[in-house]
Amino acid sequence: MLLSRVLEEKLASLYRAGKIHGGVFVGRGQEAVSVSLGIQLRKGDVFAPSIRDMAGRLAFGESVLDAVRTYLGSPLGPMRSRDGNVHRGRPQEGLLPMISHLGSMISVVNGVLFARRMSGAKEVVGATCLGDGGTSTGAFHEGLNQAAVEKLPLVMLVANNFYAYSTSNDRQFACRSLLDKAIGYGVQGVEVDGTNIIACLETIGGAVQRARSGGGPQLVIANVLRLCGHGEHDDASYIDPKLKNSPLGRDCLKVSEEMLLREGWVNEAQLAEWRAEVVQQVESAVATVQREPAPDPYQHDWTAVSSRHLQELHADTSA
Amino acid sequence: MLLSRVLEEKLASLYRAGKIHGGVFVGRGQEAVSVSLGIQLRKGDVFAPSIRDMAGRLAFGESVLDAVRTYLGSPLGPMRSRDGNVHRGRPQEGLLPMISHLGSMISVVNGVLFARRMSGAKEVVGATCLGDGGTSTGAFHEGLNQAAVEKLPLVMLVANNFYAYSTSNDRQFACRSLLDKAIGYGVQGVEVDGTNIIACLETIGGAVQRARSGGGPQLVIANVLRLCGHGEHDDASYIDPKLKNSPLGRDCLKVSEEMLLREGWVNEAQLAEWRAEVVQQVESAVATVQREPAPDPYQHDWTAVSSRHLQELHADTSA
Amino acid sequence: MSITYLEAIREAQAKALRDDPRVFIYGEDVGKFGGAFKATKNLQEQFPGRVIDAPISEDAITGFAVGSAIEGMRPIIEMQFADFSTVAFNQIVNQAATLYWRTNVSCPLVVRLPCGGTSGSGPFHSQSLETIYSHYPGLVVMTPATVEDAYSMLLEAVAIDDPVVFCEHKLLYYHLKAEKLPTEALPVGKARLVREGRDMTVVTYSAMVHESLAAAEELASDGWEIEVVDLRSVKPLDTDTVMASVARTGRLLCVGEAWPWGGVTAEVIARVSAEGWGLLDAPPQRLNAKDTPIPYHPNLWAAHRPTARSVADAARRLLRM
Amino acid sequence: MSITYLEAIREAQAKALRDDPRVFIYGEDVGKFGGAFKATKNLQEQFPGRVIDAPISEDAITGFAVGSAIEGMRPIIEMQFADFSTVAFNQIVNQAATLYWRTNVSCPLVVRLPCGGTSGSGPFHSQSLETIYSHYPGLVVMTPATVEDAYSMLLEAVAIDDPVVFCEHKLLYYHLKAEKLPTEALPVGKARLVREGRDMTVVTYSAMVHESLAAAEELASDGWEIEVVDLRSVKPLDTDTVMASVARTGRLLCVGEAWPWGGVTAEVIARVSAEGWGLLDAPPQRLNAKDTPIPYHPNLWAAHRPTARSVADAARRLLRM
Ligand SMILES: Cc1ncc(C[n+]2csc(CCOP(=O)(O)OP(=O)(O)O)c2C)c(N)n1
Ligand SMILES: Cc1ncc(C[n+]2csc(CCOP(=O)(O)OP(=O)(O)O)c2C)c(N)n1
Ligand SMILES: [Mg+2]
Ligand SMILES: [Mg+2]
Repeated sequence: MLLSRVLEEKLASLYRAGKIHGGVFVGRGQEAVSVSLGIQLRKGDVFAPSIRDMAGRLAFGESVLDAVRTYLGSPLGPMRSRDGNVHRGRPQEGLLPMISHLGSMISVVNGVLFARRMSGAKEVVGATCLGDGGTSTGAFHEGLNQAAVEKLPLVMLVANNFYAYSTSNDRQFACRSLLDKAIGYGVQGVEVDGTNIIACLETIGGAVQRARSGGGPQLVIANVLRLCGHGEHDDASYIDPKLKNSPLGRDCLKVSEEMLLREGWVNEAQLAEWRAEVVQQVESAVATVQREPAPDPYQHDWTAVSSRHLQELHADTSA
Repeated sequence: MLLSRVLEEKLASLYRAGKIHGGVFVGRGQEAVSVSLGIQLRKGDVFAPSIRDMAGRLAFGESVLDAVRTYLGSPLGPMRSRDGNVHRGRPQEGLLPMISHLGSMISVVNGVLFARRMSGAKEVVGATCLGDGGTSTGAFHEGLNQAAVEKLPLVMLVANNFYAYSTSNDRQFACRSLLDKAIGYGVQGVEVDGTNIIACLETIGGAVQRARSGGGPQLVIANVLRLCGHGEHDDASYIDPKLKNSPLGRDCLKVSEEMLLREGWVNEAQLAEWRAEVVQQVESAVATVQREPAPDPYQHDWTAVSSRHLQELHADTSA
Repeated sequence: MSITYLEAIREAQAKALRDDPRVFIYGEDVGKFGGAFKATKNLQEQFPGRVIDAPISEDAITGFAVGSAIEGMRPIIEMQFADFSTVAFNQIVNQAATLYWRTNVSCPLVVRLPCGGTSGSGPFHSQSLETIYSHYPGLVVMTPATVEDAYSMLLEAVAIDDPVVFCEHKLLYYHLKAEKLPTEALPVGKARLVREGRDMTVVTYSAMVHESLAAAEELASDGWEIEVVDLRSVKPLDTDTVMASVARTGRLLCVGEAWPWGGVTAEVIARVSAEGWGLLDAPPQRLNAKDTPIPYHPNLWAAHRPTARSVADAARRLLRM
Repeated sequence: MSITYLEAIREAQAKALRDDPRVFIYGEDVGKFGGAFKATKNLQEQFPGRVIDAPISEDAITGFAVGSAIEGMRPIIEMQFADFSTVAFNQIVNQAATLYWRTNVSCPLVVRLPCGGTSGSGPFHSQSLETIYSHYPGLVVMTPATVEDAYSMLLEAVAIDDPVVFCEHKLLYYHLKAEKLPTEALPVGKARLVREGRDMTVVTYSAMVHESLAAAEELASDGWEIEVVDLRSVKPLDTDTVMASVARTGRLLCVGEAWPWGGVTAEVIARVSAEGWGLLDAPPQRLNAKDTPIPYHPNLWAAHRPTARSVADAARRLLRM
């Protein structure tokens, strides 16, 4: 959580300094939810994070370097300068790189899980995340229904932060709670306070565990606010102050730190030390990547198909 | 119902005689469901029927001639030989001609209802039908959710006949009953035995009434079997005999006739007379249409846009 | 006072809303927020109940527009990025585009697509999709390159009775400026000669008009006179204006930002070759983006799409043929 | 014994399932029922657990195939009709087609599209969609015209590491027959000269190969020798074979069943005009379907698409140029 927060703060500041092209999307405030999923997944599982899942990614094993390289467009990153920001992953390590179209990763996770089942793999879990807004897509519906029909070990985590970009839930759906959707797919559903790390670990962990042990698809609704704009270009002025001041508006990181202190598991000094370490780690990754070369378009391999002999050579007759 | 059955039997026999190009899709067995909807809609309402809604169409006011002309490709029909069979309608009379892609009429009905609301029309209802299989489409999800968010007077009737083409419900969804989907959209849901005309009239009528009086979208699940193939080319051998022999396998038309007789509302002679009249009506429509000219491709107006000056003249350089 | 391409789009929508009670706007975040690019800023306030936030349901957004159009409304729907119209594809090409032909009832709606590449936007926020929409019968596809056209063509898009796919170029949103909004305009379906010349014709549209003009300027310093035609709408495509220009210059280069296979440049060359064969003094040439997804890194992106530099290079090669 | 185009498709799938444990089939009604056209008849029985009925969810069907392909499987998915692939469009063009380029992980899947017009099928069961898929980078688009190609190309589609859009023509399913299945085949990416001639080249693909051959036969009785090239795959498009033929004949007619704006015929003409300018003795011409949805009535349908008659007419006009 802390690493995620610090890394994203750094990325946001790079963005403000004009060092990042395109958008920066962070998960500030949603780290407890995200990390609770990522940490319960293990090698051999598959994870298709959303744009707010830095914490979950890191917990699942994505390196800080992968994140920074992708944001800064380094050719050494997993996306080799071709795709950026949140659109990164390593499919062969179970981390699927999202396409932007909301909801469309669910069925891909299903396909991975199906293949694993075919190959005899056991106790594999596939997890993917969306926001409240993402539940309105046709792809969400088709994907979750497909998982239910195939009885796949899918954990569908919805971070309900009450807004999709600027659009509030009342313009997005009309059910009382997103949890009400579970029964319509015939999957198990649970809801959790996303500001409470203990609750998140328990509830999301339970869902992962049930999926792993054959319980079929799990829908988890985590209620939380994003304590940031949709992207770093957005000041999120549309968020209702009442919500901000409600318990859901708490910063899960602060809540966690306070809890650690209160329970006496750490003291202030230790916390400060952790933070310093993490800052150091992030700064050094950024410094490394900033020294890396930019991609060279003239040396770049412009092929869109892997069957080289089927590459269209006549595609651009004049270039 | 009777008219629908007789008309469809005639169309099926024309198909078998090679007189109809393309497919014939009938609603045999589902007439009670369909008619119960059509009959409760009135002028000014909007209706987007499915492929099994001959009965509902006729009850809503579609003429036998429109149906026969479309099937036989008459240029005098509402689709002017351009589209066929179940893809017919008169949008300006509130009967929307379906495109084939399942689920995609729902949002269109929503748009009509929205426009009516904008123009101040009151107590308008929009109704549309799908089968069990249609509920798996992304379009179903987006459409029903949209209606719920906009609180539109939509009646979404799902004729659950346990099969989508050859695919049985267990390969289509995993909820216990399709009714369970209602809560996830925040709409009211009801279920009915589709072989029972009285129950259908009551339940579907209730839904139409609630939509009309401001109750928002209504989901109706009518359980019934189709007593025919997916289309007339299909012998439906995949339908489980147990289902066929269950109460759901009853023929709603027979059930209705038996009830009429039992209650003493009609006698056998009257029934026979009705049927004779209906046969006469259908035969005469078919005879009329068969004498109508075929479309002349050389005289045909091949323009796809209504702004004539924007028609692409160079489209086909050699034709 | 000056006005940007984006402001022109907003002004056109304001005017349409003001002048025609049948117009309404529907799309994600278009309401109070004013849209991801602020193309509908303040419009909800000015036109209460007529600028409506939609759920993230592009398919249903489009179907909704079709339904309301059937009833005589004039919906403008916004896709947050053109790339997301791929999930509305069926409703656009099969529902909206076929309605008139099937039923004789017209379908007056406008789908606004923020198109084209900008630095750092990557494979899913940069696409130019005019080809796939133009291929289907029943749609009008507009690709304005100037502030004035963004304004007047959007008004015309709302006015005409057919579904219009309105391809706005995001790169032009903020940078392109005009002194004032136009009061008259070329009709849709007419291309515009934006620069006269006698040595070669460059046929192009949207943001590539500006790259082509810059290339023409560069070549002018070498003494070449390059004529530039802005197609304005790619369907219908104004073959006459193109042909008249080629008749003057004898050389044709087509430039587009979309992918190379099929598309506007192939269509223009096919028409000119078939119908204007005798006019050409050299083989017609074209320049498109590369046949890969659109890359994220600015260096790669700049090499992926045609630029003034690569247009000038292609033009020089053609002048030598 | 003789075998139809449809049976060849079934046999190819059976062989793929037999030879490669990574292959599975997923689609609506493909299981026990054997598919709407019976292209998977008996396969579920023969390969239990590997021929799987899907819910009516084309988007999710395609995403599922991508996920399994990432894991090294070789899924074949069937769209019940090509027309319904418009609701899977996003997953095909943005998910499957970009995967290799973005991640260096290949995406070996086959999307089977029953394409093309048949009498009485109307606007939504007749479409030929090779254009929209070829326009996007990252896909291989195959359009077999013969029983032998249907078989060997489908096997190759399964074997190659990229997503393949496999356009089967429904009109050929039952009528087209061969004596036996081929044991060797031209590689994908190579066009085939199906008829030699010296007066004109007709470049075509899929069902239009047969209309073009019939036209060539008709013209032969007038003494004209028409060469016919079957493209086999439209992406990649074998420009070399086309150019070599045009070099022999000096005249080019392109024939396609798809809509006219910007498809295969435009692409072929654009390439030949740009690169083979000196080879042509007359302007290259093309013939496509009309620019409207595909009509239901057989009379209209027969006039909407090119036929042997209209190909012959176009060829005669071109021979006079
Ligand atoms: C199909 C589709 N439509 C539109 C978008 C543009 N878009 C990106 S994120 C977003 C809002 C998502 O809201 P939500 O799902 O609630 O997630 P949150 O940002 O709140 O975490 C939108 C509209 C998209 N990515 N995909
Ligand atoms: C998006 C889409 N995919 C596939 C089809 C082909 N198709 C037409 S009807 C049908 C089965 C529909 O089943 P159901 O919805 O249960 O209705 P029923 O036929 O049982 O009345 C299918 C798969 C289609 N029309 N649309
Ligand atoms: Mg949200
Ligand atoms: Mg059914």
